[in-house]
Amino acid sequence: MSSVLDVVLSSAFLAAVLRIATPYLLAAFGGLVAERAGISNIALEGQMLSAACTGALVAGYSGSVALGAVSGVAVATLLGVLLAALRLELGADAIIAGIGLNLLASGGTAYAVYSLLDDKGGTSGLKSGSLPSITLPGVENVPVLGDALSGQNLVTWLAFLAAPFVAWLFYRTRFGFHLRAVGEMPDAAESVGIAVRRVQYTGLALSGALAGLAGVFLSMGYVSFFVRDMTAGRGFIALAAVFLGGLRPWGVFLAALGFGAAEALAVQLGTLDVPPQLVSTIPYVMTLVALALYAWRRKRRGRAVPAAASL
Amino acid sequence: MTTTPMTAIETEDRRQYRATRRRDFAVDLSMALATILAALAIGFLVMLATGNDPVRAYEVMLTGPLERSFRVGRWLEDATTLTLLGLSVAIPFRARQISLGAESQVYAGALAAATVAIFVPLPPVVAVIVPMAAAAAAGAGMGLVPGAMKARLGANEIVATLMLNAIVVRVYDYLVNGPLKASGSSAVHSESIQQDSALTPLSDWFGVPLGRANIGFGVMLLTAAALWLLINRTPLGYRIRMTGANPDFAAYGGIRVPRVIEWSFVIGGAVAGLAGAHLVQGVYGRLEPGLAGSLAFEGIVVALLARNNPLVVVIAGLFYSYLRAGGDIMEQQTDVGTEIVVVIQAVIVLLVTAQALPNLLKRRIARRQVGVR
Amino acid sequence: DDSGASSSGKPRIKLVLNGGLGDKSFFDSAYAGLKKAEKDLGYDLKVVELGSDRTKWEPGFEDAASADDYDILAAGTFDVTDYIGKLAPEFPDKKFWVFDAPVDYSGKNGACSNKCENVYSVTFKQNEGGYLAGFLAEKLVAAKALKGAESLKKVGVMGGVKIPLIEDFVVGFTSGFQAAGGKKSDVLVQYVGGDKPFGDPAKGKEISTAMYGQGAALVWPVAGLSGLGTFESAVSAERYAFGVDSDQYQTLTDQAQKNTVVTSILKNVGNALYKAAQDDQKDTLKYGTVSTVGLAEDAVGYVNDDHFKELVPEKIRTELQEAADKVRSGSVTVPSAL
Amino acid sequence: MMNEPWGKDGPAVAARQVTKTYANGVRAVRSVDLEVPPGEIRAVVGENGAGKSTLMKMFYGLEQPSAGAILVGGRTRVLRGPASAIALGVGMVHQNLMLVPSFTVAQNVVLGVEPGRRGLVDPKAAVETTARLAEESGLTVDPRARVEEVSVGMRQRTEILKALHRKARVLILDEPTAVLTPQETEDLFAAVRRLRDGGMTVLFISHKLREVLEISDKVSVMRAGSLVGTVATADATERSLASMMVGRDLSLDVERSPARPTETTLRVRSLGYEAPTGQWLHGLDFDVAAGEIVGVAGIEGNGQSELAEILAGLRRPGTGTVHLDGTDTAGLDVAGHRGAGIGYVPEDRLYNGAALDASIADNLVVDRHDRPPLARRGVLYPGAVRAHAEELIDEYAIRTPDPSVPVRALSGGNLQKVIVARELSAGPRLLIASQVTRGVDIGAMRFMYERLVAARDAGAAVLLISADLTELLALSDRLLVLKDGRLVARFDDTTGLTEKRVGLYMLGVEEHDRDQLTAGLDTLTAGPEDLGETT
Ligand SMILES: Nc1ncnc2c1ncn2[C@@H]1O[C@H](COP(=O)(O)OP(=O)(O)OP(=O)(O)O)[C@@H](O)[C@H]1O
Ligand SMILES: Nc1ncnc2c1ncn2[C@@H]1O[C@H](COP(=O)(O)OP(=O)(O)OP(=O)(O)O)[C@@H](O)[C@H]1O
Ligand SMILES: [Mg+2]
Ligand SMILES: [Mg+2]
Repeated sequence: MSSVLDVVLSSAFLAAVLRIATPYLLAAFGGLVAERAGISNIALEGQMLSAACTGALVAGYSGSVALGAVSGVAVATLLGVLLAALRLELGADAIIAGIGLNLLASGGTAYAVYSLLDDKGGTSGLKSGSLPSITLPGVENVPVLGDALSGQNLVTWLAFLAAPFVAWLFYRTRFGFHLRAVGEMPDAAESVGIAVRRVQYTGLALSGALAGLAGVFLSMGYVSFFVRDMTAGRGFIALAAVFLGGLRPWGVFLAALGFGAAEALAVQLGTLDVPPQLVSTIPYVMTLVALALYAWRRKRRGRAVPAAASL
Repeated sequence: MTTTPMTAIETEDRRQYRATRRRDFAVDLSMALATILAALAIGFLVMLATGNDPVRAYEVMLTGPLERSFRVGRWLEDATTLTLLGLSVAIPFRARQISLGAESQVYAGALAAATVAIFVPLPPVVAVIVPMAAAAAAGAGMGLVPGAMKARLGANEIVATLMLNAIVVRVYDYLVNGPLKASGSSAVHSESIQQDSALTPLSDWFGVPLGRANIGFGVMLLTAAALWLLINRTPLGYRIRMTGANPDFAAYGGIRVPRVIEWSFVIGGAVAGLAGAHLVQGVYGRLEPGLAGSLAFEGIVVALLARNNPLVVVIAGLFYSYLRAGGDIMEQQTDVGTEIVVVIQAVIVLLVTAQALPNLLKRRIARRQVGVR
Repeated sequence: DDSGASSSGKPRIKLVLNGGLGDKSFFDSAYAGLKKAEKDLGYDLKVVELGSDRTKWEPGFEDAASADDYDILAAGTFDVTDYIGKLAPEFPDKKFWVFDAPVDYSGKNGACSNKCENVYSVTFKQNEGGYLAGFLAEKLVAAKALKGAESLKKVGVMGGVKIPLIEDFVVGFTSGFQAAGGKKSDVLVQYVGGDKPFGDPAKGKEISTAMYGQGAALVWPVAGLSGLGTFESAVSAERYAFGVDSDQYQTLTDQAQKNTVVTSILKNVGNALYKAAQDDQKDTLKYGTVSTVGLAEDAVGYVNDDHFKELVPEKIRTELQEAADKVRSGSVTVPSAL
Repeated sequence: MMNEPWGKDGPAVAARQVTKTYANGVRAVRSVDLEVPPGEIRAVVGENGAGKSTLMKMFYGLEQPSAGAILVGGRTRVLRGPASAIALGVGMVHQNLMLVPSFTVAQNVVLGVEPGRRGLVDPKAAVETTARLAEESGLTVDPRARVEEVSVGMRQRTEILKALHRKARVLILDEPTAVLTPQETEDLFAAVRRLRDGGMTVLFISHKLREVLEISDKVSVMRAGSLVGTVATADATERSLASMMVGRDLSLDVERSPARPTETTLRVRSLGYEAPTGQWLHGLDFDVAAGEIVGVAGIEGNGQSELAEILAGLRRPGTGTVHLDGTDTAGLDVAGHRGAGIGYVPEDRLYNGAALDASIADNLVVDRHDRPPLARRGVLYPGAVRAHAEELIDEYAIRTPDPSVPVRALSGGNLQKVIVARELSAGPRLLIASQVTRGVDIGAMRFMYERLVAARDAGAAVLLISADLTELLALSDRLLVLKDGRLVARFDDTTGLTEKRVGLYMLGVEEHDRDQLTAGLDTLTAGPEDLGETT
């Protein structure tokens, strides 16, 4: 047991937590922005995937990592706008449209990679490079934390900046006010002349961009190539973090970070002689327990709202 | 004044209201078809753009599933599972509970059905029913967890169900690879179920090969009808509907909302459990890893497509399964690759709930009538 | 219509995959072998990908088998043996090749009612490849031959999922490692698992990183595309890796990553299928039987290229060669998980 | 923004041959011609569902006319949404409040026109602006409180402040006074007059004809979607307006025979309650007998809602006991309370009074859906539900084409009738009626008064809670006054009682002593059989 403790307190473990949490954080913030704008973004997974694919392909062909990253984020942004358009212009159900976009991204990326590279697996045959890692000067000298922080990818830093950014956006800016009003009471927002649709489009675009950044991290930071369906369900974990975090920026931050930590722990415990499938349930069991405990505590503190109203 | 006699205007209103309702229904129906056609047209363009022969591809996709009897069987078998899973989420959806838990429930159901059907010797007929009941019970139990967490603690059901899916799928995987794995087999699956527990294949009844389709199809139809009756013809159904419409109103009216929420999860879970039983007793005859494929997720599409109306879920399930089957046949018989098949299915899913067209048409009709008078 | 009878009169092979191409593993390898057969031997090749959704497999095979657009249907993995066992008797005029798993020729459970006399199965002794990998790994760490990792004693194996086929690699590895004098506890074994066990390179990288962190001098990924993450983490950890299934020194594009690859343990499904194609043309392919191929048949082996020679001292290379010969000759039997 | 060109002269707002048909076929407004010159306060009156709100929504761009033209500032305008109306200087206070619940009062007031620079919001400036505005207009609010936690009255005041804040040239007030106290209404009227004198045009909708006569310059009357006429306020009386509205003469007086109370139905002793948010209750003692209407007066937010919800079983009391016909209601859930014979007309019909997207028929059976004749042996009979609805629609004159119409499509007054119909038809032993006539037209109001009195005479105990003192004085046989969660006054005879006098108690200027408050109550603590439990 003490070895587990050693592992958990090591800087390598902390570094792993930061890495693993990066896509969760970004995608979860994407989900949060969309949810607060009143349109559930189930398409996080597809947006990540498209961004990952576009990023690797563009970087590979153009030789510019930056261009690749920007194109990846741009494609995911467009998918966010597309989701908003399907919902707002065509009146499609947001959840179904999101599922449809995920399917589209899965098929579309596979097709793009196959027709460009004649490889059904991914872009590993194309040299596309990674976004730079950043070491703040002097940060290595901080004990434990220093080693964990130094050399983290640019996107990881961005992911951690996303929390204060989204909090600032929501609670300090005019746009954030309008976004929250639109998501909570579209009629009220409309009645004061807020361009509800425009706010929702913008929110979904931002949501897509954040998810896109998460995707770009997967194919241009975590590893340096794209693999078919490489998001592997991360978009849905991010979605869970959105709700687990109570739809609040710092709550979502903690939830996504918690997922990162739990998964890092599962990875570290993976070599123990326990069936691997059972070890890999750790993050989810922990989440479920945390969810129950949190809800129980909140209930005990006596909320006025009945349970059913918290939908 | 107590009762005012009905004025001319009121009579007119009433007539017009009824006419509008009739018209809206007709418009809804024809527009549903029109949206599907529009989606197919976009798929057509996708195929043209990717250098495929769309006419041939569509011919194969749309007629393929009916061409051979075993393909019909494959369609019905797939639709059975898919519809049951669609129904299983439609019920909590009616109570406005966003349950994504069909996956955990179907695997729990499959495990329970298989455990009974493999290990417990039972007389004929009972051997079919008991595993199904066990599956329904296991699914219901798996539904009760997020249901109770939501109802009693207010814990978000989306998170709870997503987490439970992840856990159950992994535990299932462990069991199929470990304790329940058929001994002496290198392939990963359980022992086969006892002969008596198998759901009778439809082939036996119709005398033509119908693949793995079995009387589970009938069970599915009965389940849908029963759920429709439950929702529309029972007090519990009323409570579910009102809880979904406005939980505060329901609570004010004396409905114990937490109970209703739990029931909606439990009933949904039981139905998903039945889907698991269908997979084990009708389709595979044993446990296999990942046996539900992506059906649990696609059940959500089917439920939403049908606006959570149990009878419509059957139609939506048959429709969606037909697309799945047609897409696979298209990939086998034409040069259209799997990726493009997925893209076309995606386009159909994206557009199939678009309501803009029907609404536009309705508005146009309404406006024309104003103009006439 | 799906007759499409070969106008050229060439024998038609239909490769039906319960998964998809691009796995950088046995499906790709099978495809490559059959592609070669198409080119060199005059076959027609068609590929059907059924995807990873298991609900579609059995109907997919049924459809594939009942169409009249092939002469030989090739399919692989344990998951398909039951399907082929049922379909082969229904289509006695067609031939079936099953790779990586045998159909049940005994005809139990209703399958193979014609004793599967039109089915040729070929299986691989991946445990022998694992044995060599484990043997080499222990020799390398024992001799402190790996630059920058001299102080380390441990090695890692990263599997995709814990299924018998993958465990066969692992069991072989562990026995090879012990045969060379290593301790079993120095072999770290971990599985990727999750939603995409063979397609999540990010998770693969994370697990490899953890293994290097726990003191592994080298990691051998047996996890398809997830394994690609291993080479990336090997670069940042400045450690080593083995490739699997195909020569990964060749397929990787990044020089730094190439440099981490000591060798690749080959399991040559493609070669075996190519050979089957050759034999079939000569009418010498033994239908109704399973042929099990391993080191002796050159269906399993390791890459012995310049890079390998550069990294591995002469002495160890010789010892590895000797170990391989012993397995070949049968004087050493490698335990199996199958 | 507000500098869009206005015509030099001509009406400030006008409708020309405007018709509106909703998507479901309901024709709410029929060929209406209406002109309001600048600087006029124009009242619009009409029965529930006459189309007043619909017409106003078209002026504000929330609905688009199906035919005809809307004029603002003398010119024909195409208003695609509120934004275009706001740009033209139109402001509106909506009948159904349009506030963001999780925002504070101040945030709601400034929403859309937030103070601050470069895209940021200055929260302090928002609070200051709101506080200043509240002071100027006499509409007191707590700028920092979250809207979901404040009383309906404060929400209404917030909504008005929101419109005032925008400095509109045309201000539409759709029933702004329904939940205001008389004093607040006074203050609002003063503010409105000031604005009118500054050149603003005001469109004012109310069912309280007395207010209409007090504030407006002219009155337009609508009936069944059409405009039936416009009269100068000086020439109008309540009676004349009422008969224009309904198309025939209508008596406005409530005839109420003296009450004949019998035995005690509701017995409340030492009731205390600690509300998580909102008003606490302290040691309430009172009785309500069968056959009497007991009014509860008080300024909104002094514990009326809490009291009503405790009695209805929606909240659990902290201390004390509640007995209904001698049975302790502690431990009963809502269904138990209903089963014991308690009916409740909730104050906020949109929050929990109805399920807006459910049909009228379904809304009418929530408390009886599992009983014969609607359900038998676990089977619900939709035919019976429909027949039940048709009966009540008929009896309560609910204006709707069909029982399957979702209640969302009903006008406010008709929605209120659905709720009252449901609660009264249950034949309650105790009816708690909270703001029963809020937003209800005078015909319906009279009708509900009659119903309440009839229920009383049939032996029900009625606890009437209202912000409308006129209503309370007109209906109550006895009157209680709540202030800060305490009973401060009890009038056992309401004849001759004036609004002014009651107002003194509501404001806390005067207070009855404890003896008067508890005179004649049998046991002052809990009932003897419950003593053990409460200590
Ligand atoms: N969104 C809607 N969809 C369909 N019908 C509606 C809608 N809103 C209102 N109606 C109908 O239009 C008619 C007029 O409603 P409106 O709200 O304008 O009445 P009102 O005069 O404001 O009544 P009240 O005094 O009760 O507020 C009513 O019959 C109502 O049922
Ligand atoms: N008012 C209520 N609110 C919530 N749940 C309830 C309510 N009444 C009963 N239930 C529960 O719902 C479930 C199904 O109810 P029940 O078996 O009573 O249905 P039923 O017999 O078909 O209906 P009823 O007896 O009301 O006609 C039971 O667990 C029951 O306890
Ligand atoms: Mg109105
Ligand atoms: Mg009952």
